[in-house]
Amino acid sequence: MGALAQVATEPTQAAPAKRVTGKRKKWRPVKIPSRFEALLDPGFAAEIAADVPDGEDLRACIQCGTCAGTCPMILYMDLAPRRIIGMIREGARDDVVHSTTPWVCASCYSCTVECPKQIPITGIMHALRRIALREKTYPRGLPVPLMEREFVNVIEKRGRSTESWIAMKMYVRTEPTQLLRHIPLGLRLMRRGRMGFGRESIRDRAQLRALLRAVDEQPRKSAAPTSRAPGVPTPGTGGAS
Amino acid sequence: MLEPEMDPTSQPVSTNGGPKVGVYVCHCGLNIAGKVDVQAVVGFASTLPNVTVARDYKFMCSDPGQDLIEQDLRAGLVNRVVVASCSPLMHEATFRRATAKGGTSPYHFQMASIREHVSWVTADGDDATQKANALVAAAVRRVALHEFLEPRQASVRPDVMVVGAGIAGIHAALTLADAGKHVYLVERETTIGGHMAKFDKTFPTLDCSACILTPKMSQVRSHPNITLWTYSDVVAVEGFTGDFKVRVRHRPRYVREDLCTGCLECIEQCIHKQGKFEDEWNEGLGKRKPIYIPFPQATPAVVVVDPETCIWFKTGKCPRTCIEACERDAFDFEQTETFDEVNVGAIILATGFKTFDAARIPAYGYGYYPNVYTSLEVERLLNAAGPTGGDAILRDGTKPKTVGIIHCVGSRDERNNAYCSKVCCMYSLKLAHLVKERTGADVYNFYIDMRTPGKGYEEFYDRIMKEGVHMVRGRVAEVTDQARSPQEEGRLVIRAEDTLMGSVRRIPVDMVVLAVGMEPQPDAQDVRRLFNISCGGEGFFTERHPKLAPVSTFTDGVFLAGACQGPKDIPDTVAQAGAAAAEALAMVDRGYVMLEANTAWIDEATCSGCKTCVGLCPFSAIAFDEERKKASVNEVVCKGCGICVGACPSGAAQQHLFTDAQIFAEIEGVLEHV
Amino acid sequence: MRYAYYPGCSVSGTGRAYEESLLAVLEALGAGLDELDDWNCCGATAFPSVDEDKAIALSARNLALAEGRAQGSEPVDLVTPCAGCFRALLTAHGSLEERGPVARQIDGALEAVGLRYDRRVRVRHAVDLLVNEIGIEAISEAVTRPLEGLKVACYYGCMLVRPNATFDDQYHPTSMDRLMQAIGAEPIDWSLKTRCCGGACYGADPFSGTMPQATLWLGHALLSEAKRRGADAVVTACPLCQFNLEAFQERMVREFGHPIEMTVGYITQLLGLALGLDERTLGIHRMLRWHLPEREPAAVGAPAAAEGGGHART
Amino acid sequence: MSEDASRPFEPRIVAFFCNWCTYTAADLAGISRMQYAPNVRVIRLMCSGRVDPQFVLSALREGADGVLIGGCHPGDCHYQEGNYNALRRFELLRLMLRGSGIEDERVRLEWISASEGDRVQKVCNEMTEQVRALGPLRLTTPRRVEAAPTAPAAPDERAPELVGQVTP
Repeated sequence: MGALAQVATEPTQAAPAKRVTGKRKKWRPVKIPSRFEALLDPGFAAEIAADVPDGEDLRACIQCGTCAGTCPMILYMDLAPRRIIGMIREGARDDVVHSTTPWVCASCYSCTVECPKQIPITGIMHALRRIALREKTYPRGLPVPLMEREFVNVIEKRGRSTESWIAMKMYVRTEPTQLLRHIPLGLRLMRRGRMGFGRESIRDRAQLRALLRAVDEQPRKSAAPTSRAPGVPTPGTGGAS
Repeated sequence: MLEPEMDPTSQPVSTNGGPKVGVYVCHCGLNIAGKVDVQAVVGFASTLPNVTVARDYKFMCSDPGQDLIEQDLRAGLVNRVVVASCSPLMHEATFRRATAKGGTSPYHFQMASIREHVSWVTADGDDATQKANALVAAAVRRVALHEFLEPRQASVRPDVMVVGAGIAGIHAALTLADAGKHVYLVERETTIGGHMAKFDKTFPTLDCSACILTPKMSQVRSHPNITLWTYSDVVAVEGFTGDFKVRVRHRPRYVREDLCTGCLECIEQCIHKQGKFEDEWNEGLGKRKPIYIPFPQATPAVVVVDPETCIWFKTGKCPRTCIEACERDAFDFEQTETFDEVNVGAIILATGFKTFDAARIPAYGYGYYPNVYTSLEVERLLNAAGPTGGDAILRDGTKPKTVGIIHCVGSRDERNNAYCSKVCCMYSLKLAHLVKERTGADVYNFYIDMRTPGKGYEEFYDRIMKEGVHMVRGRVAEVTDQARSPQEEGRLVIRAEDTLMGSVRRIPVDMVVLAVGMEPQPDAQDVRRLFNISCGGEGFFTERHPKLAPVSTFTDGVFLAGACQGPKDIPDTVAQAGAAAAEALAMVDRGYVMLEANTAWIDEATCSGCKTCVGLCPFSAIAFDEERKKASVNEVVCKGCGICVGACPSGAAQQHLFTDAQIFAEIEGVLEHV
Repeated sequence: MRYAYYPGCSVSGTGRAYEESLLAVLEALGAGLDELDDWNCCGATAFPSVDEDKAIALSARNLALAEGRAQGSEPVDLVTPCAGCFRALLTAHGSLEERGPVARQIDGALEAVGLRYDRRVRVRHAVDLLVNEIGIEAISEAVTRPLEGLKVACYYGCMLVRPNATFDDQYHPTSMDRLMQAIGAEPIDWSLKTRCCGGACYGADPFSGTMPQATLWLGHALLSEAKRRGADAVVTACPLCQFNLEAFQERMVREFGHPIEMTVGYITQLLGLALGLDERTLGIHRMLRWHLPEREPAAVGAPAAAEGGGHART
Repeated sequence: MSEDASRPFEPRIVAFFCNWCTYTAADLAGISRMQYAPNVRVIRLMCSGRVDPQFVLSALREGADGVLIGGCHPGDCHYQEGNYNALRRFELLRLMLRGSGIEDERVRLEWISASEGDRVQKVCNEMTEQVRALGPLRLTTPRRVEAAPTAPAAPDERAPELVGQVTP
């Protein structure tokens, strides 16, 4: 929870009672990194644009901030969606792929439908998650990436998800102590027949596995953009550590 | 003007000798030459049949370029001209004139559009050169078949009609009237003045809108050269440039305009003691009686009865105290619609705009939260002649302590209007100033980008910022009454990212002002059809050329002024209205216009008398001689569409400049050399 | 009328009561659902974050299975009660219908396993089915015990109308409100109808273990606003929203104060009550909390019920 | 005129655009620098109502693989109803072409207003692709491929042998 605790100390809304402390415990410097052009990846925008339907529209962003204003999760993001779009456009690849923002995104699509330039922001967040998983730049403090992996593994193997199993596995792997907190709720649900430990599965697992394999084997939808700055060394990454 | 005129001193170069075609390929700087291999096109052209001269030049439309054509014609090297350059809609007239100056018919000319149709739209240079060749070949084949035609002239009616009497129409009408032309000024509303009459102050000088507008309004009323028709609209337009026949409908006011003196005694005496009905002029913020005048300086100062709400019209039972109150017997409850038909030489459209309907953005809660206003409503609240006498107060009568002004409502938004409405930044600053001045409220402006290009505009922005108005850079995501803290309780909360601060803010306010953008009038499409002009994708009327012909339209004799052509502020509108008046004046003052030569004719020898063409002609230009069983075209009425020609089963109907032979030649040309 | 039915994983688990009440209500209204044989998970929002193409393939398999029920050239209606599954199926159908490179890829993959999808499925949400197929009028005629005086906050959540709204207004949906009015309840007017509850964010994890504070904060905002507006209950059309809003109320209160005790039910449960169905059939015993204000059938329900009953005799 | 086997087939499309809407739209496409397939050759007419079915037949006979007719949207005709005439004639023409085994995709009527430059681009690209997919047009009557005589003959001499006269 390290990353979260850090971002959550900067609430700008009328924050929940517990969070309004009014004083900062320790002075800390505000970091505003300067960026050399050599550290930017000019091909990043094209890379994202190619990976998201209508992703090309991100170039039309006018930085109005509607996405951030409408975002229910903004409080917990290290970079506002607006900044993510701006940074993608200018090629601040390293910061963006390390950001917590795509992982905090609730996929509620508010930004996508409210964006006056109709940029598929949620789709871009998903694309960023894919990159971060591929390149292992996802924030280590958040369990979301692990959970998504776990979820996908279960679906690929069994065809259906069983909520209780995924949750359990998650807690065991990340915060075993949290599991204890949820035992009472689990019991209540079990008593009401809403939770069990039987694992769901489809019959024709072989077909599903073959289908997913076949997706990989089909000719790719488009060649991935090639231009990428050669191994950019980056001082100080944005977001989670 | 750009009409071709033949040099009267010279004799035609050749009318019956074999065709000698000159081909002139334009580089247009790099616009064409950057893509098309101009030398190759010239080389290709010189191999074509009938071509005697093939040249290229950097800018054919320049004087030296035109001189090339003239010299070759005069030297007898050529007697037909093909220019391969831009679109004929751009420079056809120019080159026809050059051809005529060379001593032949201006119509011994054909243009090949290798810029708009080739170099600008083709990715590959070789493809472009090929396509240019094909178009040149087609033009060469076609021009050989061009007949010797004389330009036609038509006389122009001296009067002008101006449609719409906002500031644009008023200014155009006064300009023309001052020049001695008679103007028919038609206004749909009961008063002239348009949107400008609703404003309190104008930016950036903050001079009072009424103070600068009403003198012009009364000038219109009293000008001997202006016939003012309010509460009227154009219902039909016939004819063409120089001679339009316009039918105007006058709606009944139930009060005779010639008798009413505007004493307003009748309103006082109306059986309704209080105003009861939504007052459209005040954007529904005030109430009016069934008999009313929109505002004290309304022009003409004539009352109007609204039959929808008047008890007499609804029930037939009313003592009609209004009639008794009138000393001049101006009432006429039997009035009906009347019509006028006038002939004018030119028409200026100044039909204005409407404001964006803020309810189309549900996130801002307009029409849902009572304290969310549009900017036009606030203009009325701030206006001394408005429903509150100039007090910026909320619907419950209290003064707002905090006001949020949201810019770009409906503008710069793909879901609504993608364009920038141009005026909202400035008027929002003006409203911020006025609201702050009148109420002492804290004012927040939420903007995406501030756009203040204009004389004195940036200085005004500067001044407003120094007055302490909060400028928050961020588009508002939502206006809500959901309270998350005690100070938000019972107020409206504006949620937006302050992109400069880098955080999302929730700002509780008492009043929200939506700076709505400008949109085409809802009936712009109907008006467009009526006057035979076109609209752009966003619905504003399209000018003939965005830079070089900003007040003309594709229909000769119809001009544009003001916001009907696109969002504009008052200074721009007035400037454009003046320009439109000048263009119209230039046309009617000369007294004649040149007409296209492309009329239809019927070859009597081949006409079989089937009458197919007669019924098809949209302009009833074809007469039929029952005795000789032959149709004939009245070339004065014919507008040159060629519908009859396309339909004639015997090939007897033909169209000048678009004969079957010419088009077959063009088809062969585009296909032959690919 | 019978429709193809895609339940989705959540409805088969924590959302069992949703399925039970949906089936009962439809049966009472003369419609029926046939569950797709061997359907698979829709991929939720987690799968596209890992592999978008495969996420589409998952839904494509379900769509292909549904299309197998087509008779003639008529399109097949595929009904799902889960808003998350609805969005996944709809998105997949949309990308396939564009017939771009992705569609070709998926078509190829389907073919490789002997499946085929000809884009002849219409993806419908259960609310869409109730409002636009069965109809508000038919429902109000079938009401026997109108929920007079019950104030409900209709909560649509994110994915019923986003990113694509197929059957209701994207910004200001009303179909659930109209359904509630039809059964005599009074929908409250609030601005958070489509604000995210935080529940669907984490790949259908009911425990919200991934970011508890964020999820609780969003849920708390919704419930406290519903309470502030005087709602007796929040109705949902999504198993994830329901669970998220219902199960963590104690923790929300511990975290943010402001006591909340809010009944959060499925829209089909309230419909069922108004249609006179038995509470057990509607799975109300499975809810963690259920406190509707006492209704006095004789005093409040009787006249209206008599009226409703009159209509119901067809 | 090359049907050289070594070169891939490039369709040739003749377009008849009305002066007021579609031709202006094509100009707008140019001004907006919208790139599209170079296969379309535009012939300007004052009105789509001027399009004589013989023009279409002649174009197909002279080597065009497709013909595109562009006019104002219904109700927007500069000459009030020329585009309706075009539509009526087009329907008849289409029946006739079907009778001769010419695919529908080869002859197309489109309403494109002066503001729809992007539509010109879209339609031209689309049609080029469709015709490319259909392949070259093969007529039973041999096409005229030789160069035309230097002074083109009168129109009545070239009445198409493919089909007879058409009346609206």
